[in-house]
Amino acid sequence: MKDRIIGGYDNFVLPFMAGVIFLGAYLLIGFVRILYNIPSGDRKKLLISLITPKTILKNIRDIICDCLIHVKIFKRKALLGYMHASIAFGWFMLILLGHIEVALFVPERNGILYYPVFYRYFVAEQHHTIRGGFFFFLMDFFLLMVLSGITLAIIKRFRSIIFGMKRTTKPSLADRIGLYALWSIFPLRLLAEGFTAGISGGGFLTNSIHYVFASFFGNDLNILPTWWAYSIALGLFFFAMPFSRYMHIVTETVLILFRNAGLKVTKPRKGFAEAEIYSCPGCGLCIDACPMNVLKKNVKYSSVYFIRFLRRHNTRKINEIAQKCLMCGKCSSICPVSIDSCGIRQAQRETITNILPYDYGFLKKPGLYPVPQPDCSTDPGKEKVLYFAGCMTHLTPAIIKAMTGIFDAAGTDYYFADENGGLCCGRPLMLAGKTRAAREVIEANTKMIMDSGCNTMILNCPICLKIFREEYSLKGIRILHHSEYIEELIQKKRINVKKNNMSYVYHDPCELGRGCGIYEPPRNIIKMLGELKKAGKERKESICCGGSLGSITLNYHDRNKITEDSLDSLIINNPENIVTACPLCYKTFGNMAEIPVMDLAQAVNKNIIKNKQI
Amino acid sequence: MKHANKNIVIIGGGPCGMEAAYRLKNEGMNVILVEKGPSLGGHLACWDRLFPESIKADDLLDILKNNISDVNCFLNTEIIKMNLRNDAYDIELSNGITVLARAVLFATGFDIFPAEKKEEYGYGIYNKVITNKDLEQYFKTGKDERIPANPKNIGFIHCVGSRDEKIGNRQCSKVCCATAVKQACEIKERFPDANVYSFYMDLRMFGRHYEDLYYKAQHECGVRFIRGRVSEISENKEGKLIVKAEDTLMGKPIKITMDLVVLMAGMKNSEAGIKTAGQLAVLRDDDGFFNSEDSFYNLEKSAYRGIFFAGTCLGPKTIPETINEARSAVLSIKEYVESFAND
Amino acid sequence: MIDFGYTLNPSSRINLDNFDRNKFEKLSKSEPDVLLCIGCGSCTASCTAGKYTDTSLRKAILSILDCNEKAAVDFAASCLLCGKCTLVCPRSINTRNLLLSITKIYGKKQ
Amino acid sequence: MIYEGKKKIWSEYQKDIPDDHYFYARSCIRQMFFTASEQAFLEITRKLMGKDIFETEHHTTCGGIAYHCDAIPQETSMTIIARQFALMKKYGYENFVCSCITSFGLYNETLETWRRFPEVEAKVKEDLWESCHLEFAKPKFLAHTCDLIYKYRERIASMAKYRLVNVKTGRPLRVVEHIGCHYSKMFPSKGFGGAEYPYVLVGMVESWGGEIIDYPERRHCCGFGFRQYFIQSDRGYSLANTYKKFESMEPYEPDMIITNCPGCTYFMDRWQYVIAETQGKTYGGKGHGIPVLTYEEVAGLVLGYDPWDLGLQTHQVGSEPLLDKMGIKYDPAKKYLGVNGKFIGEPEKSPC
Repeated sequence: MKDRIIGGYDNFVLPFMAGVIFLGAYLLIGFVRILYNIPSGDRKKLLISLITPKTILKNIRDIICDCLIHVKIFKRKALLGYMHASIAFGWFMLILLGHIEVALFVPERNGILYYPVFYRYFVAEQHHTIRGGFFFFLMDFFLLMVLSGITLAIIKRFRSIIFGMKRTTKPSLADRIGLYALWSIFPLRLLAEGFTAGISGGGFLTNSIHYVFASFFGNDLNILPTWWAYSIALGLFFFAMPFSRYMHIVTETVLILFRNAGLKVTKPRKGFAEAEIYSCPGCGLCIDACPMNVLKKNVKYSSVYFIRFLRRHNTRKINEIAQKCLMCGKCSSICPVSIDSCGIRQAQRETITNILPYDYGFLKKPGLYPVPQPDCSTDPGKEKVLYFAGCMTHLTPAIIKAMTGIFDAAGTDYYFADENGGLCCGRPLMLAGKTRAAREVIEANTKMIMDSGCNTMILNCPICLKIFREEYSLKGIRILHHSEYIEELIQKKRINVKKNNMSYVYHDPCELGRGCGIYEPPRNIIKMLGELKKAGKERKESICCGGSLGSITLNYHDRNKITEDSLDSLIINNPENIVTACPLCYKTFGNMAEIPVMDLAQAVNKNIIKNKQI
Repeated sequence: MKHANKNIVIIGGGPCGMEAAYRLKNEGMNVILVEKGPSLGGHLACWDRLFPESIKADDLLDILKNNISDVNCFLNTEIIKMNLRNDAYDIELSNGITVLARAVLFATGFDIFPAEKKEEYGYGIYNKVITNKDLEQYFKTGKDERIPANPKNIGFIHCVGSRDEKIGNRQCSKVCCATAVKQACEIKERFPDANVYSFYMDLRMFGRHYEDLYYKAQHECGVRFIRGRVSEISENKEGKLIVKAEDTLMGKPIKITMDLVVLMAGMKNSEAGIKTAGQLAVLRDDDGFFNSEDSFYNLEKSAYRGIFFAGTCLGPKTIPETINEARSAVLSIKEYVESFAND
Repeated sequence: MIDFGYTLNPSSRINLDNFDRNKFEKLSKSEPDVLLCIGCGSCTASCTAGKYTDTSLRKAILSILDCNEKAAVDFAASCLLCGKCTLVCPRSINTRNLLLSITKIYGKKQ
Repeated sequence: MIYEGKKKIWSEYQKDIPDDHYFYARSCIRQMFFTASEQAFLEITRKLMGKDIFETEHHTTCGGIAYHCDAIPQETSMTIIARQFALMKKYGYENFVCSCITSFGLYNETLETWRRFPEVEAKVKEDLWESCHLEFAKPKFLAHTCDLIYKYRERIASMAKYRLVNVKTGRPLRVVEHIGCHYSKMFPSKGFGGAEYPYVLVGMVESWGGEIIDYPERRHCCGFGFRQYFIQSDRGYSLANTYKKFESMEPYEPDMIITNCPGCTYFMDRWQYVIAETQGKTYGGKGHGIPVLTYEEVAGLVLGYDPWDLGLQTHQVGSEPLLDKMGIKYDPAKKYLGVNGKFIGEPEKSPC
């Protein structure tokens, strides 16, 4: 093993070096900018997380799982996962092994950036060295791995359905440059190393190539041009990277650090959001995920394009997309990088709507919200329930009736807070970006709830639930969705339900499932009532009912298409009933479903076993 | 067996009379169609397009006309005398012909309410006030000096001479709402820069696809519907019209300057029809339209044997309804005529 | 000027000649459903905020059409965006965007 | 504007009234504010036309103002009116002519009430007898004094010394005619020309050479409105009404306003001053205001009566510019001299 080229330099490394330096500088500036734009509290959190052993371990695990192995994609579709993992992991190993080789064999060249990359050109190898042979094999193995990934990528471009994707992202110009550069990097490396294998040696792959080509050309004149081409391809790729989706290769690791430090989106285009924006790999998984895309014209509103326009600072488009979204969170939940695009959208909406005039002077009116005087005489440990039905539930009196039926059956001591109409929870305002206004509503509601002296709050509307859990500070009060409360009632035998021979399918409301992480309680309850059938897409992949308050600009006719799509997914296994746990889903489906739709409370109330003593 | 009298006199050569003539002829009757005017078609001939699908009125008219090319039609002819004689009507026509008709069908139709009677709207006094019929003529011919080249504001006033006790017509004319909405769309298509307003009391879009027409007027044509009856119109110095109404949904008076106002004149029973029927002392209701034997099962029959009604002489209705009534009257007439053959 | 103990009462009349068509076209581009209102009042009847204050989408739309932009914003400003009106509207008007658009186009930024 | 269309309407609203032998009832407002107008009517009809117009000092108000202000019930006003009619009968007349539009409207309303509700008529008859011991009667013909002047318009035109023409330019004077609301709005058939385009004043102006202005708010009330005026806190509405009318007629540059109603003459005249004081706005050429005249005053001017004898000095808006236009000679020094050259006082000059 020894340097083949005296001085260890050749002009062909220039394109590569230029690319690397450009990319390095770009990344450095970008990173500093992001750090500058995150709130100082967040910076402190980040610093602490970077020295906390637990988060360090989590960071390493996440980076390996997400950035290299692409575990999430593997889980969805193995072939797609392999495609991503083979390129990412293979390339990573090539770089790592290159560095190891430099460190082992030509330690004096340590720190020269291009050396590990063009190692085969600069270092002549004694073929019989076993150590060298081992690396030759590994290098060729990982190159083959990458090449297999590239081949799959090329196939995916033309037949994405094999990879479980109906639609893929339409690449931008920078994406195309990056894409073609990426496709050509590894075949060129193979060629360059193949041509050089006669001098520098090679493994099973490069050597074979060498033999094949040597019999054709018989000379070494091709060596330098192919190395040039390889270097140019790399340089081009690096130059294209910041402007293309390949930026995520680097940014994603930063995002993982940020996320594990507990950072959240505050501004739509700066700080954490910027890290997210640049971490989008543009894979396009969100296109198929988006419930709106049941209509082809809505594809342009997918998260991947939203992020692309954010990168381009196209405010008009950004606003249009931000306001169209249903905020169902499905794209985020399946995103390989877990980009919180709904958070960015909400932050973007704030820039539009938070400045709009509003007047909630009426919230200050005395006696706005009559509550009973808290009864201090009773045992403080006794359950005192406040039932908050919410705006939507007032349009679905059947749910209210079922809820009160359940409360009565369980002997719950409850107070119906908005029996005669109450305030909105504030979540719709939040979703619309009117956070300032929402805070005023939250304050008024908080006062009412605290005044009531309750210790348990039951909500049957997940929209309310999410904001009560996340934005309200109600110390000492358990905030439960009715599914959780009913499950508890059944477990504690406060109510008994009878099993019938009906079959049910459960629809996960966006705000309950993806929003609050409640998937099991409703299912557990339904299993006690009858047969639970599976939906086509469920749990975190459940399709929004279409009624979502998340979207601002989506019109009724487009919403109907989503409802139809969602219903199709629900009835795929021919259930007899659809059960949901959100008044809005209930109402939306109720208008269009051909089988009975009911809220969980109704399903339970219908099957409650009444106290035999009476 | 007696010689079967199959003479049927149809009074009125509008869509109703024409359709009835065609069907009766097909049933082997000897049809005499009497029309007071110089041509067939009635009001249909004055119309450009028909709601809700905007089909050409002339297309329908052509069909109706072709159907009766071999029917005896007396144009410019009126009924001078009509007497019942031996289960038949002895009818003397103004052209000197006398017919002994087994049955008579009144398809006398309607008159458009004379809009000048609503004096406060100034029809016939202000230059820029026209009626629905005038507008149809304009659509048909493209000519009307009263319609300016680039109107900025155009107003449609519903219920002119309908639902108005003051003017003696309490009934709803039924078709004007849909006509107004149709015409509002059409005029907006002609003058896309104009603001089109529609002043209504109630929008009675009762028929199939009518609501779609209303939807289109709002959504595509941006017609502003104002719930309020126009109280008065005046002319300003430039000859434009100042229209006053109330936006009853807001409870506030409205004033707007219009470049053109279209009055949706309603329907009343035809004066000529009333005159003819007067010879038989046919009963009329408070609303001026003829009384049927009963208004559910025997709508097409009169209280007199051999006298039948169809179409708008029984009250305001649309053309499809009129045509259906014509056909049902034909069935009754046929039954009636055949009842003699069986004697 | 002499104080007679009374003075000319301002007119309450709506003058539709003052209608700002350009602004309205901006609104109908932002939310085309504004054209679909039939003034039935369901929105106002179901309104969560309407229980406490004078919130009314119906009146907001009418106020715009009747050239009273300030009143329109007042009728819309107390909206909580809860979305009940969307569910009850017989014309399926996208009420929330309409309300936001009204405050956006006719209101003053805060 | 299509004149033929109007003519058609006018032809439909022609009422039949005799041109002689009337029982005359005065107007409360006019005998207070425009005394000379009523005198001019009697002069013209009795002396010039030689008609029999009877008047008695026993007749009273019709009660219209109190009735329209809700101060007295309809029964009361009907009994007052029954007494007027009874007087007519008592003095041997069967035709009734009144000088006031409010009265004319109320007489019509009362007659119509009696026609529709005979039991009310019977009750009034009883009340009349009980209270006055007078025999109940209904006039054969009811007319307003303007109806009579309208009937005599052509004869007046034939005797005219002046015409409603600008003598300097030769152009007809532009005249706003204002009809009292209660003349024909309640019962269109009771007025010449109906309610929409009343012809009664138009006919006079046309006969005497003037040109009628048709302005958008011609139908509007003068603003009197009874309660709107009599309750001070509502007076702003009264004023706003008049303002609306003047704003509407202003672009047509009218030379004068002719009215047939006591309240209208009064308010269109006086409110011009209040509008000037409160809004700073004056109408008419050079801010002189638009002269508002009764039809008798106009007839009197045309016939060559002295303007001060016609009482034009009692108007808020000076009539001199109009007199100049018509070429009528007048002595400015005699403006504020009453009967026998007695000084009747002079209005204060406006500080501005």
